[in-house]
Amino acid sequence: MQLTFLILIVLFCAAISFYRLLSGPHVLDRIAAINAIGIMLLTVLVILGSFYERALFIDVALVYGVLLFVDVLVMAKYFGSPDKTEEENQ
Amino acid sequence: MIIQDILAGFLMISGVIFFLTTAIALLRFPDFFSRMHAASKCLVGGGISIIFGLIIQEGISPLSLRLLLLIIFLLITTPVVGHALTRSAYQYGYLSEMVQDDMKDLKAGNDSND
Amino acid sequence: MKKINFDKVFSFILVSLLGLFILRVLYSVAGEEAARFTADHYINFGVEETSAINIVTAILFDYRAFDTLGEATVIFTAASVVALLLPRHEASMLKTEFTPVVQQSIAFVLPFLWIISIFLIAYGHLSPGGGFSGGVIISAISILIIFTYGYRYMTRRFNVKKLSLIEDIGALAFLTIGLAGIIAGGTFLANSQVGIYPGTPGELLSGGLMPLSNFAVAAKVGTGLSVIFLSLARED
Amino acid sequence: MVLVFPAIAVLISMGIYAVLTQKNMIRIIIGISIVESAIILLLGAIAYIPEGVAPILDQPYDTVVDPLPQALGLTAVVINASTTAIMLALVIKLYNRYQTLDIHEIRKLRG
Repeated sequence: MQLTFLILIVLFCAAISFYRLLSGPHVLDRIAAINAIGIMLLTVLVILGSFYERALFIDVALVYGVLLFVDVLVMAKYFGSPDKTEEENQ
Repeated sequence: MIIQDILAGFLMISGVIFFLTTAIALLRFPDFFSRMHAASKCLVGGGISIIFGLIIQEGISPLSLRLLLLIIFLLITTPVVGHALTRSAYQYGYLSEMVQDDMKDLKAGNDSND
Repeated sequence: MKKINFDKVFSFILVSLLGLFILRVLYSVAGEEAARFTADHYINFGVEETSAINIVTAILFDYRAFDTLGEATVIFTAASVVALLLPRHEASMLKTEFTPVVQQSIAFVLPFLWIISIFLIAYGHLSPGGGFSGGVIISAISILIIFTYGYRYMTRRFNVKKLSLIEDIGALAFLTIGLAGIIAGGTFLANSQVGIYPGTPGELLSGGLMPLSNFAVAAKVGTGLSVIFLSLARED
Repeated sequence: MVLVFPAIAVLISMGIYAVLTQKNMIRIIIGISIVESAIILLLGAIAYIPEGVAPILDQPYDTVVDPLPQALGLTAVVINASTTAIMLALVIKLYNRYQTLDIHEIRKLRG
């Protein structure tokens, strides 16, 4: 019961952060929102794994964390310098 | 048993408060650097608090060992991501009004080296 | 007054109709109770027949191992095509460098990622994971090395030729594992039908040839995705 | 269970809308990736049975979800990655030849 409540609150936080993903004035704002939402959903996976008493969800959460880390780091590197064509298309 | 429950509940509630702080900071703060200032700290705090609460509730088991591994991983990677994002925002020139810019000389030195 | 773009309006109407049609089809599919003969067989007798706990891995590497061979060939073909299409020094990455903070932290993280990938591969028949997930983590390691320490550092240690050699070794190992089924008296890639060391379900060494083929597929997938990324992100 | 299907329909429609209206080739590839992700989600939704557990049978369970579409989903992920890589390589070739990412410009230069 209390774990269900916990999951609902964390999902509510992710929904608030989703606003920044939709209306970020810049790409980097959206990347920061993606990082926040990713870690919140990872926590939801961990809570579910503890709720069902199955250790295999934690493996999925580990792999998800690794891929989130690589994704955000690559995007931070790629958007790190201003690109002319990117602004012309917008 | 009661102490265990109280400790786990306290840690989980504090983690939820950290997450709420992250969400409100992302929603309300005016510019990118202040958003990252709040978000990068509170994400580490929230995730680690909730997972640590789950460990205390669980006791010693294979599941809690993996959760400990996850805590170490989050503790290493999340500050790195925040640092890299903020750094790339500075290099992009996505800046707000600053009172003082300490990294201006550093950036000029980097450019002359290239 | 903005001019209305008739192309966009027309495609929006078309796409909405398509979405409604897809929704209708999906609900009609969900309504009927289909008999699941193959799934029931896999769920009821899978552990007993293949002695692997993870049924998805049992399907991938035992019941339908021949499909997995084709699936691994797709990655091989994609890596070859990408390496063939892009000659040397064509594309360029944007030149922003990470600070020493990020480089040191990633040097700290990399052994952790190796341990995760080897754990996923070796326990592929006992937990979620297997050759494909472990291979993806291995390719993530090479992506991190390229992005933080630069393209030159990566090619000094592993160039495309070496990675392709490892990929070929993985493919050959998978084919050799398939030949073991013929030697034992079954068909190509037969595993549990001919009873090759079933072991007890739940132990690390069980499931016959399944751990070996996991390692072969992981070598293939990891190096294949690394070759694809190395060809796409040439820095000069 | 019922709520997943509108999400799948919306995702497929969004991807095809992006393919139809966008001019930048990278955005068209992103649209195709969205369609492929929606199809993987569809495979996961079809496999689901109410109150079923994940098909990893470390102890006997009553109801287990269908493992066959999940194995098919793994195949779909692999093919998704391969096709995306080949499309990106072709875009790099086209950019080197025409110095633009706009798909209408490339069509004009053909004649």
